[in-house]
Amino acid sequence: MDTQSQVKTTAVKGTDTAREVRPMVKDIYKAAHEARENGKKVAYMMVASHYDEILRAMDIVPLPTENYAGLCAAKRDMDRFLLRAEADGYSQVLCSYARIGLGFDSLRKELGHIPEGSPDGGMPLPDMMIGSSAICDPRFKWYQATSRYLEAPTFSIDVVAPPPQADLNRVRDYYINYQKEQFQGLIEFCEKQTHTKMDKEKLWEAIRLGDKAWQLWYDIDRLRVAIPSPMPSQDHFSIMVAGHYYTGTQKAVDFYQKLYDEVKYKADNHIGVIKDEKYRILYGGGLPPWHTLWIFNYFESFGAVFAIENVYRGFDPVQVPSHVTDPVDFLAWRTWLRATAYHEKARQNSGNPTVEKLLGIIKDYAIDGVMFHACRSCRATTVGQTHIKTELGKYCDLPMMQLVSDMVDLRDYSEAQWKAQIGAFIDALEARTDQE
Amino acid sequence: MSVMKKIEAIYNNRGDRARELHDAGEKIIGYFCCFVPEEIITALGMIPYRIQGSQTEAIDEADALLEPMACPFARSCFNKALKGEYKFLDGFVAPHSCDTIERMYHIWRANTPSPFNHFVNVPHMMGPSSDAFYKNELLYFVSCLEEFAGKKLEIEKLKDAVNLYNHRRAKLRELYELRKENPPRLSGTEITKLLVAGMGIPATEHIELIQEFMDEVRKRPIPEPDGLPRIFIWGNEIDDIAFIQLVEDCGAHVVIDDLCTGTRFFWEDAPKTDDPFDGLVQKYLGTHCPRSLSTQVGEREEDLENRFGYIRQFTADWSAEGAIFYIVRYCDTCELEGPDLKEYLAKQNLPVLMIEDDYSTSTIGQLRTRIQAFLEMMI
Amino acid sequence: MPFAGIDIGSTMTKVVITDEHENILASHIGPTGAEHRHLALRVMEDTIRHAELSFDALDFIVATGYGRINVPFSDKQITEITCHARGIRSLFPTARTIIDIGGQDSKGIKLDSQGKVADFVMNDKCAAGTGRFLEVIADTLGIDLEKMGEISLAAKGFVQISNMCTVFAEHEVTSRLAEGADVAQIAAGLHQAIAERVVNMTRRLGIEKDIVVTGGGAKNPGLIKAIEFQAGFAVLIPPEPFITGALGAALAGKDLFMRGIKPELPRKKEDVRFFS
Amino acid sequence: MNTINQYYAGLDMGSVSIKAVIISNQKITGWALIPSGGNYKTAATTVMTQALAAAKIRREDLCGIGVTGLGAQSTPFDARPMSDISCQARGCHVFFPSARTLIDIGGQFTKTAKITDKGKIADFLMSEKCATGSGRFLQVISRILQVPIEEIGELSLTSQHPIKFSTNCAVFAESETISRIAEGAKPADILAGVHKAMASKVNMLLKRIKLAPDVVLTGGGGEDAGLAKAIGQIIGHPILVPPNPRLTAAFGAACLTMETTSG
Repeated sequence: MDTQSQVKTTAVKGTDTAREVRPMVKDIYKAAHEARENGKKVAYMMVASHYDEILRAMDIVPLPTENYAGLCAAKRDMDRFLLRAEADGYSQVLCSYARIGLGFDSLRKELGHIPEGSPDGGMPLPDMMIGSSAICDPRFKWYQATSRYLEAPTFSIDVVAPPPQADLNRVRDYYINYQKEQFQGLIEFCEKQTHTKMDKEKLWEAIRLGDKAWQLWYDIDRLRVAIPSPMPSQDHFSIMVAGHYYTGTQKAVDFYQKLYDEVKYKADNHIGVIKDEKYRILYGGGLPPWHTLWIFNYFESFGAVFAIENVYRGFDPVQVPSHVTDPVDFLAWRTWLRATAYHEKARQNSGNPTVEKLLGIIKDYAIDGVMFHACRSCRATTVGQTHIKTELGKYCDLPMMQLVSDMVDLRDYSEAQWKAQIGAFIDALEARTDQE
Repeated sequence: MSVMKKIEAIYNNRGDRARELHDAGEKIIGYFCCFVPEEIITALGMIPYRIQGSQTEAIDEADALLEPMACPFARSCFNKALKGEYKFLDGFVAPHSCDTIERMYHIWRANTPSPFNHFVNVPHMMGPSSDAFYKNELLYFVSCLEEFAGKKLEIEKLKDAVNLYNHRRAKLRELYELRKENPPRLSGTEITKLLVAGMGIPATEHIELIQEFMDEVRKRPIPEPDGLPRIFIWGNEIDDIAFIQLVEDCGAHVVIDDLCTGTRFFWEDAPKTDDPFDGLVQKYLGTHCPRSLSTQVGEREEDLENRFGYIRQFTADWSAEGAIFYIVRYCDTCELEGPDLKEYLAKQNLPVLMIEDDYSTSTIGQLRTRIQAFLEMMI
Repeated sequence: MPFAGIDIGSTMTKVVITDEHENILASHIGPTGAEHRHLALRVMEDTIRHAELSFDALDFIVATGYGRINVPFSDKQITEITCHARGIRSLFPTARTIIDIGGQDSKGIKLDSQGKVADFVMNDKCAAGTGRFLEVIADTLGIDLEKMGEISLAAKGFVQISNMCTVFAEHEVTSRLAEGADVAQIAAGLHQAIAERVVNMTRRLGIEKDIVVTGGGAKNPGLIKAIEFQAGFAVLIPPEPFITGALGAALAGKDLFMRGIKPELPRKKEDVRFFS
Repeated sequence: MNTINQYYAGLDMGSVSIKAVIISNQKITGWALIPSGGNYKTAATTVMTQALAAAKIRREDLCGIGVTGLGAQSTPFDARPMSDISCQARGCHVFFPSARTLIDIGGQFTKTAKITDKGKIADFLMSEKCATGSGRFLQVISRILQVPIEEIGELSLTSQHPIKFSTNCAVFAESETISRIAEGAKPADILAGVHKAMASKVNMLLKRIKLAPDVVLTGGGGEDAGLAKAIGQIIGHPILVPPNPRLTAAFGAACLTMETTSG
């Protein structure tokens, strides 16, 4: 396969605003390098841990190690890092984001400098590492292992969510309280590292910007119910950078405002991603195949467009009660509300919050078929896909397909197998529309 | 019949005793891992049952519902459930040990629900706020279980239960003392049978077995020195003798372990506290599992000592000469912990063999060569 | 004083007889395929005949390899890892790293300054990076295994093979062929893929010079070239890579004998039993 | 529709073998099957020539050619590649209009599909990245047992006590097989065990797409009576096998082409 020609990631009719993301990604690492020079503190961190605003408020420059792994994959420069981690004794089934991070830090330690030609100049040494138990296990364990390669104060916070069947009124207080104490602990850690007290006003400001950006992002996705689809998933997988890696900044707000205007214009004027949109696909879950994002264009060659995704914009805007006046309380409440948003619905219907969310999407976005991406090295986003697919099938009759590879490890990807399945998936969609 | 025969009978027919009790009207509460206090279940007059998989049965049914990149131990347990082998469970309790167990709880519950189903959230972080949270989770668990049991939990009964399980822990530690002998009069294989057998029967019955076995061992003659290496085993779930037996067949004594199915679940007592729940929190959150993150202490050296000091104690006190890691594949936290522990033990000049396995006896053949070579290397 | 080593692999049985000065008196290779299992004893007897010796004239017999477990006529069984190390030590005293590519698995072995095994790794219960992998692919490419190395050497550059799972590599190769890729370049790509896997596995031990490549894979010049490319320096190859395990077994037996360990005679001249 | 004496060709460029089928009026008038070998293009031309010869017609007599299979994109003929699962479904539908579930056990993968009463795909699932569910597994075992692949089906049927594999992975099963032989297990029992293992894998795919009778087995696996029996037993439905199950996709491709071109 001629990889070079296929590492294109944007669709023919992607949004123009999405093209501004690439420089934003570059800036993440540039900012970190500059910070090191100007004596600002840099932190290895895990996005979507609900603590992003705290770092912004404390002027700590976030260095998202997972994103770097995805970047390496998109640039098809992941093998040297993966292999290095494996040579250091890490299993080939361990989270490939972690393997890339560990491999990168290992190589940098051995060389005494950033490995030549690392994508976007590589990651500078962090002043601290901040993990979290949000989403998966490696996200709090990874940095502990990283201490093999670099000495930096390390801290992780718990992010807890109750099961859907829990009596929310019974458990709410202690869940929120624990969450608050976890954030509080992080703040104390950061204060120790930066030798400055956290300014609650700055935190409020960061939260305001963060929520504003996420509200806009939500509004943009709502625009995507339009037929034909005004914005493809390829764009989603780049524009999420603003929401996750620029959380709590004006830059993210401005970006989404601009994107909103463009998507709105396209929706109003029926400008679709592809000329004749035949099928609208829901990206049902799983991390994207960063190594092969062009595969979405392959779907489009059959008139199938990915209308919406169930990944990255992990939660809808929530309404924190007005009696909450402390920003840390606010974060704790927001975390709780985000985690339990679909619990009530689930209890009344399928018992599964994700299924409820997907059913809503399928209805609102006139979805014709669902695709899941199983990643061999990602337990958190993969285990349960089959279950959700099965449960979903009980409430709606749509062709669904689970493609298997990995978010970055190309060794788990088989183009031939994917194309065979995509072909059949398209035929299944066609067969379904014929019957109607 | 000899005590080993008794133990083997239970080991070979796991679940039979629980099934019997269930049919006799007792309530059997199945649970996973080392984070669900058996004391609570017992105090409410029910019988805890530690859910196990099967390394000899191929996983088939579960593949239709659970991705193959999930921990094979979890898949194997679920596979048994789907085949109706856990019908005797009146309750199903899963702690938030790790991603896979958490995901599986929901899938299990949706496909083979028990009359009672509950999920206990367990903090990954350690600290005062975590203790408070876990205590609240336990109290919530109690209230749900009370509802199911149709009775209130009596603090005195809970204290009795704590004593009961501390008694069993003491007995097991006493038994482990015997493993310090060189050569030991009891094999790791025997211990594994005894421990696994104990997971499916009431604690009182297990304690009798332990005592009987210990008495029998004490009567055994002191064997001649054989110069075989003494091995420490680290890993997660080993609820089948196949692996330990293989190590011993290759010419070694397995003398001490840090396994979910070994010291990890019984080594520490639940301290006696005015509020017994405080003791339970200390004991269960104190469990040494890679899924629990200890707060960083100082520079790496110091931090490793803080994380693994207890293992150095084990290997020193039981004079282990080599360590074998048995990691059930897809256990992310173990995969991340392994290299750190290997580095730590290497500094104690303890050779390490790291094995990543699929929780299936069929792969034993190939493991034999590695283990034998490892032992040859140590001579 | 004659010593024998018998290496019963998944496809071949190799026997070597040496004297106490580590000279090879005789060596012989025979098949081990499922139905040839009973031939192990015959291969042994043939070799003994070549050396003009009798069974009980042998001072020590060590069995190694996949089928070493029940060899009635052997005095001891030692793993192929230890035996390869012993064999290589006698052939290349300067060797510190061994890469063994066999039919059933591949291994990396680290030797200390005395030539004893310091650490080792084995491939992960999967055909990737083993001789079997090459067999399967050679089959797919429609060229015979022996020629594969030569053919790949002729290639200018190589086709990237991303799947190491035998089945999927096979699939990938098929589609590369379908795209009209050059067979030689695919073969070269495969050798690179295997070399990368095996060398990287061996890196877990920390690769030190000299490196020796042994086992069936060492007979494949294309693979050797790839391994040298991946490792970054030249490797040594035994004159007869197939028999290093058996040689090491014979010498390990010699070592034991010299330490005063005597075999129990007479030996049971029965067929080899596997895994029972 | 008037298709009298209208000839169509279907070409299935699989990973292991290439098949060409010539049809007239949905009847096979000639076919050929050769190994894919090194070069798809030449193999395709060869197999087509052979099929045409078998049908006693010339290339010009063809009203259309349909191409499918892994190598379809490198077809030397002017034809838009079609999904092989769809072609399989089409082929099955023509042989067995009552077919609702399709199992295709090929050299590389096993594919299962739900098919509509019109012979179109409703849902489908492909085997994992694991050789156990594929014909490859059979090849591996037949090599170890040194029993020709075409004979294993019959042999397996003679088994009284199929051995139980404790793994679902072909690579592990391979070494396990070797040790079972050593333990004196009968080849027939081993094969029956392999068939059971494969059948349970296939069953899992079928469970996920919720199979409905009738069930049709195609691909190389269809020629293995032992496998068909094992699958039938585990799913509790009789297994239909079309004549020359390895040709079904090529046949389906020809039929689909006929329908599209002749409207």
